[in-house]
Amino acid sequence: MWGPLDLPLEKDAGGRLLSLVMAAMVFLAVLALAGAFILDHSLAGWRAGVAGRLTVEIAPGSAAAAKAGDATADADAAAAASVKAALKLLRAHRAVARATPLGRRDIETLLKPWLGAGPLPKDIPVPRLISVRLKPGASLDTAALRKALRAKVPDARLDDASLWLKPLVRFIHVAESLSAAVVLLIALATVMMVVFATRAGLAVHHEVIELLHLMGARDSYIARQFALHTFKLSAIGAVLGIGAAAAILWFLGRIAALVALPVPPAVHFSHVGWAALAAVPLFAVLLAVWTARLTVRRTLKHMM
Amino acid sequence: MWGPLDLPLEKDAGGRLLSLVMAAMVFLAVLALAGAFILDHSLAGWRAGVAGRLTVEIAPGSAAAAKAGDATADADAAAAASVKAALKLLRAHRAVARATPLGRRDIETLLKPWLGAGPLPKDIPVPRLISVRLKPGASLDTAALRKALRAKVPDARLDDASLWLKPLVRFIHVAESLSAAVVLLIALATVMMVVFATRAGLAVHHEVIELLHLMGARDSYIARQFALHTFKLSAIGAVLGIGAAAAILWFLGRIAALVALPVPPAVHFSHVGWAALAAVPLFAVLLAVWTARLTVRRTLKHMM
Amino acid sequence: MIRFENVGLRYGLGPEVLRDVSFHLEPGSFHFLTGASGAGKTSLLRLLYLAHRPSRGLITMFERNLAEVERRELPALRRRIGVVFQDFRLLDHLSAMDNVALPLRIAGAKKDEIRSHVAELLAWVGLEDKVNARPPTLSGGEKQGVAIARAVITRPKLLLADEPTGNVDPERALRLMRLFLELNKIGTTVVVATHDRRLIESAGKPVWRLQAGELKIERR
Amino acid sequence: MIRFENVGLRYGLGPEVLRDVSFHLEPGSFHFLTGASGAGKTSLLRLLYLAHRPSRGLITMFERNLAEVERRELPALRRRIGVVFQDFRLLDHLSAMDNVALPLRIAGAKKDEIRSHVAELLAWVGLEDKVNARPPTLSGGEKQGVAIARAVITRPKLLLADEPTGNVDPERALRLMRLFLELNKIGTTVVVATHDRRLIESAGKPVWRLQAGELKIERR
Ligand SMILES: Nc1ncnc2c1ncn2[C@@H]1O[C@H](COP(=O)(O)OP(=O)(O)OP(=O)(O)O)[C@@H](O)[C@H]1O
Ligand SMILES: Nc1ncnc2c1ncn2[C@@H]1O[C@H](COP(=O)(O)OP(=O)(O)OP(=O)(O)O)[C@@H](O)[C@H]1O
Ligand SMILES: [Mg+2]
Ligand SMILES: [Mg+2]
Repeated sequence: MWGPLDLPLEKDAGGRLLSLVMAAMVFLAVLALAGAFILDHSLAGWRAGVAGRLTVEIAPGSAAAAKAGDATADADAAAAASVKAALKLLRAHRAVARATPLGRRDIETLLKPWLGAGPLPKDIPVPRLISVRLKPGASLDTAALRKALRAKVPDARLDDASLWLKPLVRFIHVAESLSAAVVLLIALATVMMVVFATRAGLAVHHEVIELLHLMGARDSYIARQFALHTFKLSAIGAVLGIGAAAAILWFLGRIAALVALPVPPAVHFSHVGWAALAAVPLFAVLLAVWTARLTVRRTLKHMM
Repeated sequence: MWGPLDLPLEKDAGGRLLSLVMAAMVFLAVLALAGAFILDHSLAGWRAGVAGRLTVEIAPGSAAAAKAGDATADADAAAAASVKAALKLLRAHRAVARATPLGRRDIETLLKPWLGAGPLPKDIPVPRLISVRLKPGASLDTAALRKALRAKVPDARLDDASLWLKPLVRFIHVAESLSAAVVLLIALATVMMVVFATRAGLAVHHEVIELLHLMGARDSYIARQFALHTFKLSAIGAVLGIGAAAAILWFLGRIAALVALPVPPAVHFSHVGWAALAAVPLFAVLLAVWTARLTVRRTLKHMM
Repeated sequence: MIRFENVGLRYGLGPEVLRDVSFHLEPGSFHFLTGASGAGKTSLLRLLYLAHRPSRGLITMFERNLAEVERRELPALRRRIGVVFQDFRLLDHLSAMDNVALPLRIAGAKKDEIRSHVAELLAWVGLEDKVNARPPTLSGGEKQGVAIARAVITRPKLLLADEPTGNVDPERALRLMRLFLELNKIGTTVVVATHDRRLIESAGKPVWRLQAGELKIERR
Repeated sequence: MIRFENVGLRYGLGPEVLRDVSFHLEPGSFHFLTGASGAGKTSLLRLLYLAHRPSRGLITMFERNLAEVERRELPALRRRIGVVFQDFRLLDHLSAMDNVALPLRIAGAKKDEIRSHVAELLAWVGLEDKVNARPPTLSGGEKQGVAIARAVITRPKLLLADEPTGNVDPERALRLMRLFLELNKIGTTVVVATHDRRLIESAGKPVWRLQAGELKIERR
């Protein structure tokens, strides 16, 4: 079966080109998929870091200080009361797992870039912060909580960290849809390409095909020759393509590490991810062979 | 000249494939180039925004406050003195065009996210900031300036905004080199592809070529046929490729606008940029035709 | 075995190449088909080897009305027919051996069976030392020999030969003619289209003459 | 015009197909070349139309020692030679007209000149109504006619015809023979390789016989 085909397809000008294009297709599809996985992975990381966390900030001085005149001790006391009230409300909420006030030290650390190094003078009022951790899996109506908090503790400001992730999430979803679209487009292009190549092959070898028919060959016999040929060419291309993609992924990972950018590490896919990437060339070859077969059978139907 | 060729190249299986691959090549090359231009453009924008600007920060309270005990008025005065000293030093520097102290209002705006809304109470010490603008084109030894500043005004901290651009610049340069490499690789792949296709064409039509030779055709006659054929196919591909690239660039611009990401606007190239992009398909076609011609002549040399 | 009734054939919108052709081909018969260049000999054979359907008229073959034969039934019918094409139609990328073996491979015969069988036949047509040569390296007469071997390798019920001796020397022509006669003796129905009068005279078989698309039956 | 001295030819590492062939072909002469299938007729013609270089021996052609002719000089020499190939070698994608016009186009002739000239010649070989037909739609004899027309369209100094009448009826064969004789009368040197004894007898020209690669000059 692996000897010379009855159809002289091996000589066709399209052969190496088909392999080349197949290689490019597999290469692009693998990169698009890998890109989607990397984004997804990064997103999951960011989400895990941010999800289930809220921060409540009690502004220093503002309302409380206005009430209490210029005695900083009074302001301090008012802020402490506000924190207590907020803590009570938060801890009673069914979605909250823990609510911890941050100490002055923590807050100073956070403020340092703004207020300079060295310990802050005691009398400088700083905002009080409460770190809130939600119960895993609990869904929280942030707006409702914010309202409740405002009602009890007017100084409090609820800061939902996952909010600033939103545009990023939106972007990542768009990018993922794009990469899915790219993979689909590539599959489509592969089909078109194989159809072109097969039709051209059928046209070029019209006479030999007629001859085989006249000698009693069935359509399946001829289709098998095209399928076998397409298999060889596209398998070569697929191997080249995945090889190149692997090389590039490795290289990009090195580059990212080299320039010390916050690019997520390229090669941290799950087993499923790896399997999906490895399936790309297999799927591409199958698709090509199946397309070739179908194209031949469809075209031959119209011959005598 | 545009009638049927003497060599039946039009029927070859490779024809449409060559166009397709050419389209893909031009598409990728244009995108890679456009990407490089976009990055370059963005970088230039960021640089323009940041270059030639420095900020000097005088920490509130710290050294000055420690000296003056707890009287905030003293601290204020000390800070004002520091600002004055720093301004004097800066204005005397030959690379500095302007040095402007920011008012309390400006600084409050900057601090608002940290210290809550509403006017700050008078007695809260905030850092003083001096915005420095360098003379255009002047080169500044930041380290020397920092040292001089420290010597005169120990509270002052020189903040060189262009510093945090550095890793970004590095990344962008890497990305630009990558895209240049991609364009080069594509040119190479195009040459390889055309060589493949032409060699295959020569092999497939070996007999016709021998016949033409026997009838007295010179190599140039045969090479012209291949060149013409390659021109047709690659021109079709190049037009398709640049069309697709234009569509994608437009689409990406739309997407970026839609998700309101800080992605730089895609389609703001200079005239030179546009010309470079338009030159890609022309160059690709010329490269293909030239390669085909050369390949034919080289191969035919070995025939009788 | 084969019956033509008022058969006409035209290619596309051109004139009728065959007109009102009617004959009955009995099993085991041997006929020559002759006529000027362009008279329609090859066209008539084309109808016989099922490469074309007639534009009009009725063809009955192997007890089947061809108009009623479906596409998927054609391979079975075609496998009973051996054809020597006027232009040989050998596959240039296969050896003489593989070319001759092709009909057997298509019919699904076993490999070793094929080999010995083919080698034997190639020796018969005088090509024992060209078994592994590819057609482009064969002389005109040698190609014709391979084409003939390929046509008879399956021992077809019906053998159609189109100018099978146009490129061989007279001695070899007579030898190939003997091959056809032998096959005819063991039951193969044979039709040979040729211009070669000497060949026709040597065999003493009935001759059909085509004249501008019309069939004249000369001798019987 | 042409002189062979002890010329030998082998393909690749095979046996010598031509051995010690020596002859002198005078300008304006007319020779038949005959011999069994595979004797080497086509191989000898291949040397003459510069498709192959001999393995040994000396060939002088158009006053040039072929061994000294450079590659870039070959086209000029080849344009003086017309060839009818045994297997026609027509280009299937071109019309009969374009096929015949090919040598003129290659030589750079003007378009309208070509048209009238070609149409005239096609009429001469009896193909006036096949001017626009492509070879696959021509009968065997018609193809041969086109091949012959293509060989003579440039009025070559040397005309080489390999089995030029294997696919045509005897009447047309004699008509084509007349064409060759006419060309010979106006100075073309002609060599015709053929198996057709009747053709040879009809012309009464000297016959060279090839036997297993050796040339025997029969009549002169
Ligand atoms: N595919 C075709 N399309 C159109 N016309 C055709 C086709 N095949 C043959 N013809 C025409 O039909 C006529 C008969 O052709 P056919 O090949 O049957 O002749 P033939 O008797 O075999 O001649 P020869 O002895 O020269 O081979 C010719 O005029 C030919 O040009
Ligand atoms: N390209 C080739 N490579 C190898 N052997 C060849 C090649 N061409 C021809 N031969 C062999 O050389 C011998 C002579 O072939 P050639 O074609 O010259 O014979 P011929 O006299 O023309 O025969 P015919 O009358 O059958 O055409 C044959 O045995 C053939 O198989
Ligand atoms: Mg015929
Ligand atoms: Mg020969």
